[in-house]
Amino acid sequence: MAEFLVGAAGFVLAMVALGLVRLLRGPADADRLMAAQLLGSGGIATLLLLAGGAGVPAAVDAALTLALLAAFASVAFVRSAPGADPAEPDSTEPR
Amino acid sequence: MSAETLYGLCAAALVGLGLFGSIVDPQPLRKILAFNLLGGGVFLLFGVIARRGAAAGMAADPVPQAMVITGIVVAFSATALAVTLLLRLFETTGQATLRTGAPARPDPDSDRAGS
Amino acid sequence: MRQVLDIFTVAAVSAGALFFLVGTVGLLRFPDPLTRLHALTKADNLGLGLVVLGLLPQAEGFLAGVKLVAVWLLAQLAGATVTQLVARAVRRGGPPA
Amino acid sequence: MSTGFALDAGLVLDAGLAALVLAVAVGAIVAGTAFAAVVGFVTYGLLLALVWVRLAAVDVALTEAAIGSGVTGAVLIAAAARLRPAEARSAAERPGVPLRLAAAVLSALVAAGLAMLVLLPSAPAPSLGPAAAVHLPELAIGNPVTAVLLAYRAIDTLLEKIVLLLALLGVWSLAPDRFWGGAPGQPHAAQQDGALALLARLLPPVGIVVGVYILWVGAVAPGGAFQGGAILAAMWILVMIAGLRDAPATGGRRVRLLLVVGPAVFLAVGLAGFVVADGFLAYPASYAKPLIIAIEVVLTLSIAVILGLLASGPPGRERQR
Repeated sequence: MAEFLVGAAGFVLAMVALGLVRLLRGPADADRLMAAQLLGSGGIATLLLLAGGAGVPAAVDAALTLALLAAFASVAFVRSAPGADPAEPDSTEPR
Repeated sequence: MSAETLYGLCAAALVGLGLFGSIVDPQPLRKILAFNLLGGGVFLLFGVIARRGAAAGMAADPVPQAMVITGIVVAFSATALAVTLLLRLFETTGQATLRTGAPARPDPDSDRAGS
Repeated sequence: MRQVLDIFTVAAVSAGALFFLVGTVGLLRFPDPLTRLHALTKADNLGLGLVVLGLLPQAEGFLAGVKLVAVWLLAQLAGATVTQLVARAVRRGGPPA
Repeated sequence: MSTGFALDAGLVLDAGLAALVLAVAVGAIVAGTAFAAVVGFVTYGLLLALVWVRLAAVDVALTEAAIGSGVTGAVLIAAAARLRPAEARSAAERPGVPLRLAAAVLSALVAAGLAMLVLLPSAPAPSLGPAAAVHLPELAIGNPVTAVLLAYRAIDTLLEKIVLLLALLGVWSLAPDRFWGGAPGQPHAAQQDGALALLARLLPPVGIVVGVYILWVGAVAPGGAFQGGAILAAMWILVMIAGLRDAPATGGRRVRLLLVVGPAVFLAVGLAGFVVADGFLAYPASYAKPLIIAIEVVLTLSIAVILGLLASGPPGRERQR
């Protein structure tokens, strides 16, 4: 079982690594963020598989931390993009 | 080749890359970023040394690991300070350049542009 | 029993890995940002979800299993939020190219 | 089931991961825009966290995931977005070919020298592991990294906290005089509904539990004050970015107290070591573990507040009195 899990971890990592082509090519910033997001999910999956396969149970805690912070980059992006109205367009809140 | 050697070579290349980027790239933000890349490489070298020093039932020597943890925290505080300096430079001059003699706006303190 | 659980693990993890493949292909091949976002969510939700499902029988004890599910739920929450935020940013930036 | 295949699968994974880290690093250096470079750097941090797990350094992986990738990434992304108007102009100041060539040669030499060190290791490999293991039972701390950070090399950790405080003072001192003591930046527009507000309401309670768990488990397994504090800081930053709570005035008494309580308690325990134990930062044998835990708890609080304020930037408003 262990070798299967390590192999699966390598496969998932290779898959999401291919997605990084979007990081270089773009074209939009949103596409780059998507590639980073995909790598984030893939990285979490890889850590979980390694925790089981390579016998490092604490790797689950690292995955937990990554999952907590998975949205961080995108949140920083949408809240600091210049010219972007900070309020969401369909927000009903009076300003 | 063992995994430690692989990561060690990777770390050496990262240090070279980061050094190159921090010298050559004209944008200060990207210099900061390249310097962090370099730092990552140095930390990784420590990790390889720690892994090779596995002893006494530990999977890796704890002392280099502790130094890396301290290093990551200090690198973050230095990065935050550098980024703040850069943003302040941009606010006062309207530019983000390290070129000497770049024209500055008059009376920067009374203006809050860029916020 | 052990063997049945192992087969279950192999099947679910393989299916999850397949969804990561699908998500990557979609991210690379789909023509505009919103459809690419759609592909991304498949890897986020189903890929990671199936991997976690597959790992559950291998978990040592109840609490380890709870932690695995918590990782998945957190990633779900982050994925859903990011998808919303990025989609809005794309829409603000005009019609997708 | 052969174990040979398991080793091979692991080695293939390691080779792929190392290549991937290098590829992302090259991408971050050559990327066309600063934003692409920063997103590349965020993924670099994430991949490094995986590498740390492969190097059996999960404590470092946790730190890298929380600080290296998470909080640093947020700071750099925000900066890249703010600096975009100045980007084209400053990117045009690319140095000439001779300088670039010289830099390339220098970097290649440094990398080659380090690679030599990696390929020609000293045998036996130097290790302080046995020395660290000797006193672990006395300390009753199961995680050797925590023992190094808070007992053997506690002075490093104490000084590192001082560095964090100095960096924060440096950031604050960049504000115009009239803003001293005010709240950082401009408040983010509040959002009562929408995806971001939902995330900022749902995630922090979970994040606080996880942060405390990581702190607590640090005594026996990977984790500790840095990692827990960074997670708490990230949750606080999220709430501020979403506009649910404004950043506090940097001159407020509560904020200042939280900033110094960790280093102060650490220093007080260290000084008490002169009286009740063998010297500075020595712990009386039977109280080592409770003392270390107490120091870690207050340190976590201070680290969280310092990191959160570092990420918020210098004061940008006059202080409300």
